[in-house]
Amino acid sequence: MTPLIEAAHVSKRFVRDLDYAERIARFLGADLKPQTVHAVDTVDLKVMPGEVVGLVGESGCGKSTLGRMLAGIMPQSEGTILWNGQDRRTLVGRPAREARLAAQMIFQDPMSSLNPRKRVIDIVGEAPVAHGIVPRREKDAYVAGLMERVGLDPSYRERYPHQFSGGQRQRIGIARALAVKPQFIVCDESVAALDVSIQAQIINLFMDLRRELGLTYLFISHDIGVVKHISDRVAIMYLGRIVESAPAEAFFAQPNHPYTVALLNEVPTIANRRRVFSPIKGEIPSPLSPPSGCHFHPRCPHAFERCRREAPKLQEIAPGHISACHLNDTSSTQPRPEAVAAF
Amino acid sequence: MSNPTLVVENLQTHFPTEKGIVKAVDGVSFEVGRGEVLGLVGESGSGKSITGFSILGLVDPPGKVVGGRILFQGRDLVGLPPHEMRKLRGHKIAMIFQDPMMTLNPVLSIGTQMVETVLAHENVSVKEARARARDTLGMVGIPSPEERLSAYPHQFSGGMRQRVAIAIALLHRPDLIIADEPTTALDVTIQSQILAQIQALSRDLGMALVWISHDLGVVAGLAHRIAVMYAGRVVESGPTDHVLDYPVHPYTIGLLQSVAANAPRGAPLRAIPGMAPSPLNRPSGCAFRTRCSFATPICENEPPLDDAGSMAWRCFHPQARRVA
Amino acid sequence: MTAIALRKPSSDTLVGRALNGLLKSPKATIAAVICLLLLLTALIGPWLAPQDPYDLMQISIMDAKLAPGSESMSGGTYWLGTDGQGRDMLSAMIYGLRTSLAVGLVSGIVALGIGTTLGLMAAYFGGRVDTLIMRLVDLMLGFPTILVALMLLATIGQGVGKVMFALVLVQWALFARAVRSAALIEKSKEYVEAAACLDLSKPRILFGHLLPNCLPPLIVIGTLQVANAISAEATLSFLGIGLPITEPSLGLLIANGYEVLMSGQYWISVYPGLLLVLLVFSINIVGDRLREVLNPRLER
Amino acid sequence: MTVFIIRRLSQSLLVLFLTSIIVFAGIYAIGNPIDILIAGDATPAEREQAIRALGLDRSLIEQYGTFVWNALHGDLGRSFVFNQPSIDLIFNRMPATLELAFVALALSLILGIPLGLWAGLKPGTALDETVMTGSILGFSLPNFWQGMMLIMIFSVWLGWLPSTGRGEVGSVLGIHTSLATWSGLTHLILPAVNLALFNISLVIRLTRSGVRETMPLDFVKFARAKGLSERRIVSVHVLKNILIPIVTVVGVEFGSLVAFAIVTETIFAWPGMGKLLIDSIMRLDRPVVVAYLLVVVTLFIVINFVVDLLYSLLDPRIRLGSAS
Repeated sequence: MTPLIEAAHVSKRFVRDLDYAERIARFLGADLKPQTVHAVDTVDLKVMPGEVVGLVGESGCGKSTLGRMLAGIMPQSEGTILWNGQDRRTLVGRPAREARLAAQMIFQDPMSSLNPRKRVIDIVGEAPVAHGIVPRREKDAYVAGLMERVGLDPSYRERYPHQFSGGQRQRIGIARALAVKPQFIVCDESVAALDVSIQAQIINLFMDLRRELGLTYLFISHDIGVVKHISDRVAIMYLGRIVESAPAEAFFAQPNHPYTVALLNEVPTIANRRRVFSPIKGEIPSPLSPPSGCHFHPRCPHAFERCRREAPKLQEIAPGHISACHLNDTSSTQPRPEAVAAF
Repeated sequence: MSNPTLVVENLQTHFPTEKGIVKAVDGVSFEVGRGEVLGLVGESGSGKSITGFSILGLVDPPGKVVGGRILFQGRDLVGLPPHEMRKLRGHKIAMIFQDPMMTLNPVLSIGTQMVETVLAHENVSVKEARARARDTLGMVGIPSPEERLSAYPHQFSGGMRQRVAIAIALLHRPDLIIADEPTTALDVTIQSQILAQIQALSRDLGMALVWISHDLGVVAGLAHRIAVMYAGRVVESGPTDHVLDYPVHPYTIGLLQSVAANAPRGAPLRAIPGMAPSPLNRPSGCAFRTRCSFATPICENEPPLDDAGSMAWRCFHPQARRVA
Repeated sequence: MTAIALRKPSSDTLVGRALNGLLKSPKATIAAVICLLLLLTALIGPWLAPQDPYDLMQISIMDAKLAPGSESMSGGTYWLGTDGQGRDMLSAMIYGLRTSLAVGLVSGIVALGIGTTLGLMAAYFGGRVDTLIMRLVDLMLGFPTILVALMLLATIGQGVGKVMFALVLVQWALFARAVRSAALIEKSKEYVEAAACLDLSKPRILFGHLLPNCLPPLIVIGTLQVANAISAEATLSFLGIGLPITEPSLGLLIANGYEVLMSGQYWISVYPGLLLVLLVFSINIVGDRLREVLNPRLER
Repeated sequence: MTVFIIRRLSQSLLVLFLTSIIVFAGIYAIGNPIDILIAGDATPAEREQAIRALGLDRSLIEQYGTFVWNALHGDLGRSFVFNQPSIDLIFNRMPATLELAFVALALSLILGIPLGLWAGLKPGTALDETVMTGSILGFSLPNFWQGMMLIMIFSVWLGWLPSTGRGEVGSVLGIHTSLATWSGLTHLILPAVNLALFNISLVIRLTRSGVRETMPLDFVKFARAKGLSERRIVSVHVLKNILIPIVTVVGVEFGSLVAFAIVTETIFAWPGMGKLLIDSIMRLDRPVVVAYLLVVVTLFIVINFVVDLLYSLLDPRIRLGSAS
């Protein structure tokens, strides 16, 4: 089966060159180098039609950048993004535009993701009219229909974003994305800014829409509980790389990578009462100067010499379960991380 | 509890605005004892942070504590003259804020910000104050504390800044710490480090801790007792296990059912319908009744405070069901 | 929801928000009314003024330096006195107001147009274009406006058009900087990314989405700059390098009274000065209130 | 920090270079330079000789080179009117202008910062309203008219202070200044106040808006939670933060003061370089105008550079380099 969308060896680098003053300073002996951030470092990710892939990671791990590249907002520095098996950059004309519209995004901040100077009817209706998806005279009815679908009262369509609550604004953002009839939606921390009770409503909406419209999602979140609830497959990123990916059941039942294990252990859950926190040590390294070899080695309780030298490759450890850890190559002499009870 | 460190009784903090009086806190009661951690839980706008600021007398004008009592070691803090209040703040009662990037003054060194805190309450030499600052920095797990004293906040990561803020709170070994979502802005692994630190410190130093949070998971792991707030009131309180396993108030039940991690994978979540009422225009009686599936006409009246053993709630239709 | 219902519908649009805010402050309302009255006076000035002060047939040197309230040779009353040539001060002031307002408004609006275009271009294209435009802006703003205008006029000479040119030259950079920084902030917001994701055209994003969100600082700076331009023109004219003597603005009228101020004929300087202050003060009060209401973060 | 200095230094040099080109273009390229550089009553033979002597028959680039070379050696031409090097004229008049500008700057800081703090700490009160309306009036008053009114009131009507000229100049610590004598002081008051009024208003507004933006920040609340006195919070935490923008703007405004001294000096017949400039423009004494422009531009560049250094010293985020 062809993936709906696939990232093949995709990287994103942000390079900040030295300006003239810094070059003079370096000439005079200052220790300055051009800064390169490997926000996303040679990532492979396939999303099958109808699948929900959860992408988990801490801040600065590159999960949002990867999502933006898949949504087509940001060009990749290297690698290919395949839409239905075809390199998206080779598409021209009508198919290119259709592919662009078919991938949409729902953002994190329900306030800044809506233009404050536009009414709901224009926020939702502008793009479908501009692209000829609906004739201008049907815009009103079309927007009303979308608003109903996402659970908003259509009589509010003349209102401005500031007149809605956070949850309602997120619904407007969803209606805006649905208006161009997408097949694939990137949700970038789309429920992170909402209260728990509102979060539940929006998650339910996502799942309803998936069932009714056959949508495919990339669900980016730092909230493992939400990801576990909604995803068919989970991928976990650390400093620009995917370190583990597996079907959700296997991912939570038998996490393999020490980082995954640490993360799952440390997420506070309601089931874990009065527990003793046993955090992994160290700070999240700056993506400006990631550690050598396996990026996780300075914080890893099982790190050994090879981890410092060599970056582990992703390899399949069970059907559909891939992980990038040198421990998988060694025999049982190395201690295995313990699976967790909470998830 | 025989001699609680802090007793809050029917606290009311109101904000007069052009559009009417915002009753941000409208009848909050709870107590915390020595060495105890109370989790004060609620969604945004429930009044949990304002409660915290009310205890320290730090409510921004035009907000004002208009009713109730705040008994700290038996002494009522409501109506205490400002200079008396100032003597307690940072000395006997300390606070930790939510956003570690914003709580430290960017143009003053860490040392300055710590030393001034020591000198504000104790008549010691600058040298002594600096030594105390250094030791406290070490206590919260900051490496090479002596050098770090001359550093500025921008040279620290978010997690480290929060440790510095905690160290400042601990400088005088306070009897009570109010922590207002201090780990919300942090990543999971860093949050876990801070939680571990706080847990050890509160156990070792025996202070009372009020931990304000929207995250039930964090509170579950840390708190001895939980108080759940909705629309300016504590609607339910009790020991952590009781509140999380056998919640009584329909709001608590709804909140726990909304947490995705609690529900079976892929099943629709049993979300609370609607949204929290505007603080300007809360329903009469029980503020939750417009979203509550158990509501009856009686809920238009003020629900009384009921209790059974260590549990207390404000509801005409208390439920008894296992959620988790 | 109820909080929402309380809002007046007019506060949704920028103009509605500005008007609502103005009307809430009695001080700003009075100032705005004064501005409108002065504008009206300037518009219908020739019909309002007792005499045409520049028609030599209507003035007489015999009436020179008459105190306020004096009677003219022809029987009328000079309510505000006459100047050294025997012109009715009131009429001269009405004509002066016309010139001052025209210079201020025209130069302000032209500067706004040029500055906005360049600022948006800088923010939108980035890179070299941005660097070039912003270096120019820095250069312009690095020098006090009065000095730049003074030097320019000392080189190219006097005239209404030249003064306007000088004022546009010293003002456009302010607008360019404000628009650019507002546009850069807006550009980083998610709604712009959303518009790009929806494959909307670049001009549509730039003018339909970005520009409307950059308007508040422009309105505020625009208002304050009109006041500034009027003041600057008066200063230049006072120094004798602004407007020619044939088209006197309020500044030139004040200058005419400078020599005789010490000898007691205060009215020739004081009244046009008061009118100038009233005009500039009122515009500034309105501008200040607009800043508070529209709340763009500006210095001063 | 090094990078910062290099960047500012190179920018300054660029501005100086651009200005020299503009000035050069202004006198050499537009119009006939002979009219500018040679007195009008010269005979044709004298003109020929002067053209060769001045190198006006050579290429523009060569001429620019000569211009810069001479300028660097302090040769900016001779004044037609005074028949002496124009640079000497400027330097003779400069102390009077700088004195005026410095006193005005001091006045605006001494009056502006406290008034701004006062208004900013009590927003919305009658006091705040008065100070703010006053400051709007302050920068609405046209400088020249305001000067005339000061003369009319304090010299003509009340007869308290002299209206024009500079009084006796005394010497303090080797600096010649009007501040050292009574007559000098009385002559200085009106012009200095006139020049300062606009800037007082500016500093008031800057300080007030700084205070208003800083007071609600978390670190101020945290400082209160530490138990610091309000006095220390305002005088250390808030003031040090708003001093950074104030220093920047005030530095730039010093340039403005020097420029606006042109107006004040004209009205009060203050013998500074601004009055010299206006006189020279009126008498078409162009070498003096050119010299004034280059000297003032150099002065501005030096001031801006010093301000940048000061700024970077005040702000640890620049001094130590940003962490993120």
